Amino acid sequence: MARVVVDVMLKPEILDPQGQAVQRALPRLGFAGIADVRQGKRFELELEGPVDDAALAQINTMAETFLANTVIEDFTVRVEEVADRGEAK
Amino acid sequence: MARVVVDVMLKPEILDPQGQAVQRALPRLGFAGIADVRQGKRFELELEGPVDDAALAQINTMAETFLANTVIEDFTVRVEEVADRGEAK
Amino acid sequence: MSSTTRTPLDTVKHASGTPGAEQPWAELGLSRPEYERIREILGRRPTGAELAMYSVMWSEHCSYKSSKVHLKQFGDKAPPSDALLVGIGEQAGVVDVGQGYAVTFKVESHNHPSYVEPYQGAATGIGGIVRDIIAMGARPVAVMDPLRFGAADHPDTKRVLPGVVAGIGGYGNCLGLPNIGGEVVFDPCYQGNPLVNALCVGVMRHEDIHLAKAAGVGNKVILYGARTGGDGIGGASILASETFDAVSGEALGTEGKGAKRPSVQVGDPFQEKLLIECTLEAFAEDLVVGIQDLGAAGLSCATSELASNGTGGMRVELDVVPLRDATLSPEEILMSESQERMCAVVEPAKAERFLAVCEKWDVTATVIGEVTDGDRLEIYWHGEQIVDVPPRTVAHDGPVYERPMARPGWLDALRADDAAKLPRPADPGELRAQVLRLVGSPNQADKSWITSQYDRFVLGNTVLAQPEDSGMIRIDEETGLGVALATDGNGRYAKLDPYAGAQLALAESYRNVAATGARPLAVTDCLNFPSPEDPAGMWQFAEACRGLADACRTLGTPVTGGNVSLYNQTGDQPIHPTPVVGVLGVIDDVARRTPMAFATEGQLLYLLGDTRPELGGSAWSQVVHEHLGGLPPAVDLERERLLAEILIAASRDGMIDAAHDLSDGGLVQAVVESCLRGGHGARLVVPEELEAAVFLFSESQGRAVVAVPRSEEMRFTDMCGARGLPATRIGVVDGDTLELQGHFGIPLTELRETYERTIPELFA
Amino acid sequence: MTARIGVVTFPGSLDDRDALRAVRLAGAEPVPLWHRDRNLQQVDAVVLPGGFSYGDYLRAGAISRFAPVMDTVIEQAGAGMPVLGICNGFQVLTETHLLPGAMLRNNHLHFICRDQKLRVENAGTAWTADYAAGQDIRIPLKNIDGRYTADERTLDELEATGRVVFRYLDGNPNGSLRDIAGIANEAGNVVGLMPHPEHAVEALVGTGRTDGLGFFTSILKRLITA
Ligand SMILES: Nc1ncnc2c1ncn2[C@@H]1O[C@H](COP(=O)(O)OP(=O)(O)O)[C@@H](O)[C@H]1O
Ligand SMILES: [Mg+2]
Repeated sequence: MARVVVDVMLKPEILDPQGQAVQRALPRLGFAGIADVRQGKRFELELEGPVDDAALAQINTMAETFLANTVIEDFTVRVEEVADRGEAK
Repeated sequence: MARVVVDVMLKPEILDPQGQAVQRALPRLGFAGIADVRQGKRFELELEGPVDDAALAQINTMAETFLANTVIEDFTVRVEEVADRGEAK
Repeated sequence: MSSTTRTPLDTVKHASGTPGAEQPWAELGLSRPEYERIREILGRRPTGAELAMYSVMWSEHCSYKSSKVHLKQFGDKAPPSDALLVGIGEQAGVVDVGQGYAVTFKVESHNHPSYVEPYQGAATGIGGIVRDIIAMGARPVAVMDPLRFGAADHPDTKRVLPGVVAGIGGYGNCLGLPNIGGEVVFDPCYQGNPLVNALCVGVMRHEDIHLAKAAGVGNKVILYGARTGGDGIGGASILASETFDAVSGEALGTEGKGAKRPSVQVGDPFQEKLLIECTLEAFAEDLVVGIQDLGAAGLSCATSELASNGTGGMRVELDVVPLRDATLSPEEILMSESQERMCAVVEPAKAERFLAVCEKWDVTATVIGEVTDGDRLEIYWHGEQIVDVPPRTVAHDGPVYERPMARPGWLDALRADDAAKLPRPADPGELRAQVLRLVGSPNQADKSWITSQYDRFVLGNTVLAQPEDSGMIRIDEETGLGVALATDGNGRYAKLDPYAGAQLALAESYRNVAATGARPLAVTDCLNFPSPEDPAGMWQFAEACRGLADACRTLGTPVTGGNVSLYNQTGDQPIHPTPVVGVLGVIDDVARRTPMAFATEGQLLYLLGDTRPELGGSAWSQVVHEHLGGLPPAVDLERERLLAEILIAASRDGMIDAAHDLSDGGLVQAVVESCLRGGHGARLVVPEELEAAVFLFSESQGRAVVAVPRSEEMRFTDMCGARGLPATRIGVVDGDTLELQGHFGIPLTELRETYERTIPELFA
Repeated sequence: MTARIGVVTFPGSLDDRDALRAVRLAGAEPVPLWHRDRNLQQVDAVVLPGGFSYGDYLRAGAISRFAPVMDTVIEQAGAGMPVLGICNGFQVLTETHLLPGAMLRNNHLHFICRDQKLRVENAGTAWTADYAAGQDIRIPLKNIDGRYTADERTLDELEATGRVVFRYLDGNPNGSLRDIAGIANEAGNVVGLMPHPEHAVEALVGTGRTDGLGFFTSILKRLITA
């Protein structure tokens, strides 16, 4: 099965208090050197069929009309190799 | 400036009510062929310094102890080319 | 769980033929004698699926094996009460509140999961208790959340508290249940073992009471709600029976050992909201014979309890259970604690309609079996029998232990360390400073940063909610009939004397309900204690049970149900014994309720009850002296009853405009809260025979402060005099300062600042 | 004959009963409507109630927007039928684009439940006629995604055309741009706001105020004199 990932992030001009809250907490936890944090959503879609142009076009429409609200959010659609997720090494 | 992305997803065995709600809605909206949807979080971290091994090791610790709760979530850390985000074409 | 037999299928037949096969009983939390008993019951070794069922159902959490012998007193000593429609032992007790209405309520703990994953742990705690209430056929109408955390300024409390609060709010708000009260207590003893208790109350008509039983041969067993997944497997047995430090260490550390890793579930409040509506609609159409929620031990519990409470046996086809993860083994399906699931027993003729109601609410529903005329619970997997047990042996006849108990050796020294010898404030300036320290201390400070994260208005029937003494819900719009609820518990008192501590928890909760004008009717309790395997912990538990049962008998308020949470300790660091007691009261017309606010200038303040120099375990001793020692305040249940009668009569007859019970922090805390709530100051005079510090800080029981309109003064004091309740005029509602004549004055603005600043500064 | 006011129940609607009660207390006939049903049963106006429809998953209001009943609501709203969106209902209205802008998570990231002071900036809408322009009212606020946002051009246009109907007073509770608590469409028949008027219609419950009753009496008068 193929996986398509849709990333949805708030537009740059929109205040992202979640990202800010994360960033503010970092120094307290001993992490330095992070200039900015933005938090968004990641959708992993498992397709039944192949990831062809038609499928991607459909997912693009889906992202634009449903997964993201383009008044406030931008999105990207990309195909991902499916590997076992684990902790990053 | 360099960007590191941390993706945090619920572990496969954990219920993902959000992803499930999205998936259930898709057929009603006329989107077919999506076998599964999982929804997670995407953190974009802008680093002040270079993305070297030390920085990545730090971000890995941060992801493990703070951005994700590894009791229920998995995460991946990766470096991303910073490009202007727009709608996928 | 991968260690239980996955391949090949361990059928009953296979088990009979392989009596010597090794089984992971120890890993599943069973002792050797327990395992031997299972073999004896079955006359062979259990199959993997049977072993899974027995192990979860015989865990401390599900079987109450250490606590049962003590809990028995709640039934044995129960006061005769006309109000009790369903007693202890069901999913939740049911109380008659008049006008044809019945109310069911219960408090439960979700302590351990909330430490591991605060948001989801607390959220699923709300989810679980709400399902208990729906399973009785009642519409849930409110929730409450008694909470205990470690030191307020400990870094880990900053992780746990905001997560727990967000989880309770996230789930309860999304479910549409008003949160009408609770507690927030900080003490270092809860550092590694926060207590997250959740209470739910529901309302139904008498005729709608439903019990969980599977009667009627041929009736269908229908599983509905969420799909079953691999979450929470073994949670019930492993989380609740092992010493927790090992487990939590794994959870928070970097390396999990896999098998015993605690599983935390993610809740889906939206699914639960649909479950509520769909279940109530099925009840309303009279489509169900019996119903059971799936909580700890999931399908193992639901099937064995339904069958055990019924008249016949049950046959279940486990392979038709809708799964989220197709690779789950039958053992895992039986143990899964996936949330938001229910099991109903439905007559065949009504099954189709039941499924249609589920479909209307987008709820997945599947017929998984039926009631048989045998007396066995039989479970099949693709046609092969994997379970064949007498259901009672799983659900009800688990092991019972009389664990050794011993009065702890340290107790005498602790009690000898009397709080009476703590230095009292030397001058008015120090007294004033101590008042401010008390009011601004985390335990006494304003909790609205927390409670404003909870919806208290939804459903449109909230008459009183935090910060009032009890939460009050209108249940009939026409007549104004309502119920009031409060929960209380003071671990410091219980540490000094667990027998008295449990009684004091009841007394305070009872008093809080009466303070709002409602008549206390019944009790639910959540007994949060350390390890029962430590004789000292077991002694504390036994004493608390005895105390609570005795006090319930005296006050005429039966225990209708509750929950026990043991093993709340990290290594050899136990929590204070913490019995949390919820009291339910009824009020004939909510328009008669008594609020706590001093809202009218010139009204007279009366202190009801006797004040003695009782400072053992007090908030003052904690805040000013970091001291815990001596004896807790004396219990006087007859006085509590009299005080309640006066408060209820005064409310009914309109003699008082405000009442606030006195508890931790004493008189001054109560007066400050009522002043701030009403936006008016007060002028107080220290009664002649009392020392100022004792007047302000004593925690003598059986007391309340009331605001009496001048026109009612005679009538009110006459009533108190005639009934023999001491009523001392201590001052008047006045101005914008709290003034203690001859001692100090504190402007309301300064009090408010001090009272409201603490919690946001710590957690916002 | 009184007016019939419908209240839509989506899966996860919570304050639907309260909205029906408020309609009844105002003297109109409350009509429950079901999300799967395109038929509005000849109601004269529709309330989209508060709650967490579809759990607020994805975004508040994002999934409900596609409910069959919304097809008819959108169509009728275009034809002038009064529609009031309260809290989650407001979120549905922005997601359907019947009202401009979008709702975001509160800037402090917490759910907040409190008694909120508002100014009624426009008493000319179908739902605010019983108030005076500039009147201050207090009604409960309770949400986690209540931060109204729109681009500057839209905000300016809303201001210029009097479509900012309610503004927060005594402190902005969530970071809403320009303190906006509620807005209307151009015609003034579609109104959305985050605070809950239906929880301020009885002195005995909630915050003990009845400042919200005016929403329901306004619409009733409009409908029976129309
Ligand atoms: N976690 C909580 N959730 C809801 N309400 C709470 C919570 N904690 C405290 N409250 C409310 O705040 C008020 C004050 O609490 P508390 O001081 O414990 O009351 P009391 O001393 O009268 O028992 C009460 O109305 C109580 O219900
Ligand atoms: Mg109280």
